Amino acid sequence: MGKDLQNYKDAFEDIPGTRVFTTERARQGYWLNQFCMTLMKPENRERWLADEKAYLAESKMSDEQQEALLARDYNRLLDLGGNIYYLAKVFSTDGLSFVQAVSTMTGMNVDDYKAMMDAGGRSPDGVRSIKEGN
Amino acid sequence: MGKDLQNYKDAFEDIPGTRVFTTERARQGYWLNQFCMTLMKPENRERWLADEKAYLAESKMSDEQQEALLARDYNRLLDLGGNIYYLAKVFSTDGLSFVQAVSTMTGMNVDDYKAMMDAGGRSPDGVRSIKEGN
Amino acid sequence: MAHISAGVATSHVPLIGVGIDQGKQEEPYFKPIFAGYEWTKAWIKKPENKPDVVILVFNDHASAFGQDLIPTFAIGCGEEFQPADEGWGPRPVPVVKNHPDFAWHIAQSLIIDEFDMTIINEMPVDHGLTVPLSAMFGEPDAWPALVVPIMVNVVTYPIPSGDRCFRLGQAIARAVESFPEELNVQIWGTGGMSHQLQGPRAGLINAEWDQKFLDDLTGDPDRLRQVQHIEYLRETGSEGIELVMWLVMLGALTNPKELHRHYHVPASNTALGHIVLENRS
Amino acid sequence: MAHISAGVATSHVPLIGVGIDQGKQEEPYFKPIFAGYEWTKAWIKKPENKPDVVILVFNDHASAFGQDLIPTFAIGCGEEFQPADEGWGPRPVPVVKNHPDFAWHIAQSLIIDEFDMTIINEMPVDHGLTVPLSAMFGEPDAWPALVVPIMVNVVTYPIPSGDRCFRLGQAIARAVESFPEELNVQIWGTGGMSHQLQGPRAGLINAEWDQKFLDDLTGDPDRLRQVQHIEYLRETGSEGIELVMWLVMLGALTNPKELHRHYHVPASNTALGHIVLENRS
Ligand SMILES: [Fe+3]
Ligand SMILES: [Fe+3]
Repeated sequence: MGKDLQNYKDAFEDIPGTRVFTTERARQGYWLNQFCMTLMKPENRERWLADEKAYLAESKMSDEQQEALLARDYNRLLDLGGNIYYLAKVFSTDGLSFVQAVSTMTGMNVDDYKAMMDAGGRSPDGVRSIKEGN
Repeated sequence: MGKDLQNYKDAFEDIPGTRVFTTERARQGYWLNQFCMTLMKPENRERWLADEKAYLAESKMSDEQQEALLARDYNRLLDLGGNIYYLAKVFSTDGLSFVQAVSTMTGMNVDDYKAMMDAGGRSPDGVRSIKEGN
Repeated sequence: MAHISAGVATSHVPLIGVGIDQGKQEEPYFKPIFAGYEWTKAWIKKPENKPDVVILVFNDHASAFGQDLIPTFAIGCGEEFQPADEGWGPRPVPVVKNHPDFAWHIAQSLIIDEFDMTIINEMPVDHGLTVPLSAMFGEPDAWPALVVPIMVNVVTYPIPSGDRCFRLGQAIARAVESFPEELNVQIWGTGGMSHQLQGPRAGLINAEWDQKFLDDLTGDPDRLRQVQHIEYLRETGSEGIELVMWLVMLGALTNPKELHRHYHVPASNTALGHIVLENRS
Repeated sequence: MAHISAGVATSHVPLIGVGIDQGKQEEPYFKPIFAGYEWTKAWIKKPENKPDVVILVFNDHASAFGQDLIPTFAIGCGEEFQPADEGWGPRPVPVVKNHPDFAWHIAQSLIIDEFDMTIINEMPVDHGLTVPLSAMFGEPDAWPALVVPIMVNVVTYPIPSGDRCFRLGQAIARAVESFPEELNVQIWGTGGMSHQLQGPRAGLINAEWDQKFLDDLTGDPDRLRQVQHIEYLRETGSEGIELVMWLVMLGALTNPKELHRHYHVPASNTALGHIVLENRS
């Protein structure tokens, strides 16, 4: 099982531009993601929007995670263990749609991203595997 | 699976003087058992001990369950869907030990019950099965 | 006797909910999205098709469950479930009513069948569960069917394999068949199809792979149950993994026949897929 | 490589905790209870026996989990776990520290092995977990071993079968063997032996059945894994069912050899059983 588990997880790291939410990421992002859950209550959203830094001070997340959160740097948040379903609470609180928020991670502006989606989305060709380059 | 499940559960009802905590009992006792969980907090134990009826008024449990609880009638509470691990919060709050509380369900006084336990406990002979009478 | 009459699968994109809740169904962006549900909405209203109960297989999107507690498979046995507040207030949809006798029966049967279920009596339900109800039933004052929620972890890895999901579906079918009440039951698989909501690769869509998946629901189920996580992730995007929940539905069906199919790109970031399968057990 | 060196089983009667916490070990009632742990306390202190990590299989007694959420099998992966307040204040014992790398490894391996685990990161732990630690380690300032908690539902039926528990143990052994860190691991099964805490039949003890169970842990494990719930309930009392957790321990061992046995009636309402098994894998 050990080798199987290692192979299982190694393959995840071979996908371009993708952070599979492994247990390592789950552990790294624990307090970041638990913070996001608090935004499911309107009174917490108000407090967060009123004074983000003060609200963050109550969380055990790392300084790096706090900075990335304040900057709404979603790729960085993914690198620091954030999961998109959790982070969705942050951009929903900001009033952003999934398309608006997700596009910020792609290096495209939102209109170009929308145009790509309208044209059928991003092709898997060339972004299946880092090793295979396909 | 249906017949298996029915046989599985029918057998439980064949044990003398015993209430196996089936899903039917779990559903019947839901608010009673959830009430017991609240006594894991000292401030709730204080409120409960100070005014049991007032504290019970916050629960959704049935009137029958409330009466049985106020009377500390543990056999009745079992019949009404209580589970002993939940009810333990009630007698622990009363400062009773497991032996003291459990003995009240057997029709014996606590000294006789203790003497029975010291002598090796209740024999399973004759209380294995209602049907078989063994 | 309860019997499974049909399987229904659909994406559960939040935007579908937005479109309905904000009355945008006629707007050009939304029109082709909703057009594909018209057939199903007519079909499901007919008395012979209308389900008494829907066994609704979905995943929680960090709404009821955070990182403090992560069940692999859970079944909702409580009386009812309220729509979750996912950051923009709860959806204005009816409360979801369960059939607790039936849900508890299924839960017991699954545990005896060696699925290590978590039983849940209190749980807010997010778009993963409510969007499929809206897509199929529109905007009634009360949902016209009772709902048994089956939750699958597809967020924190390892998630259950497609094959384990398929076998969960088989065990659900055994549980349904042994329930004495006369019930028309549908099983719904939700989520997917190809989409990725994160990272530089976000926006990935694989229509060819999706269509083959739709084909093989009736054509080659044995292939589908063997598809590994890594294939979903590479081919359908990181959130395309939700398709394992369609396999729970598939496992509960016998020799299914395709009645209707809808596939449209894009719905928000997602390839929207929807299929209706008659159960020919 | 991590390896399981031994299996330990013990009743987890709250009274054992009371005896220790209130310094009553020398009182006549308690003396024969604690005497049987002296061998183990000496054995477990020896450097070659001292576990780095204990995989501690226990059941929650309505402390961490109420009726709102009932996992069948759960594994604690959080950093640490605080003693629960079961109605008389938390036990004055050290916090329970986990080995999260190891726990997460086991969790992943079990899920891939098709055990539908619930992962728990935050959980108060009750007498089911802390009493065995006290019985084996006495009253240290900090527990001398890390603890991976494995929780089994034995409260709300259906609970998992003895055979499913045994196979969970086998899967745990596979997980341990594949963990690269050099660790001396023990697996502990807790609960039992015969006792009934409820109803007119309360106080039931079946010493003959219990002794045969202790014999067959080494003599006939195949018989034990086939014992059905109804037999535990009839023969060992309604709470004797906790013995299925000993089967998780047993499943994780290969050809175990009995090193020590302790059996005493009564400890409160319970037949106290304790055994130490060397793993000969
Ligand atoms: Fe989803
Ligand atoms: Fe116990």
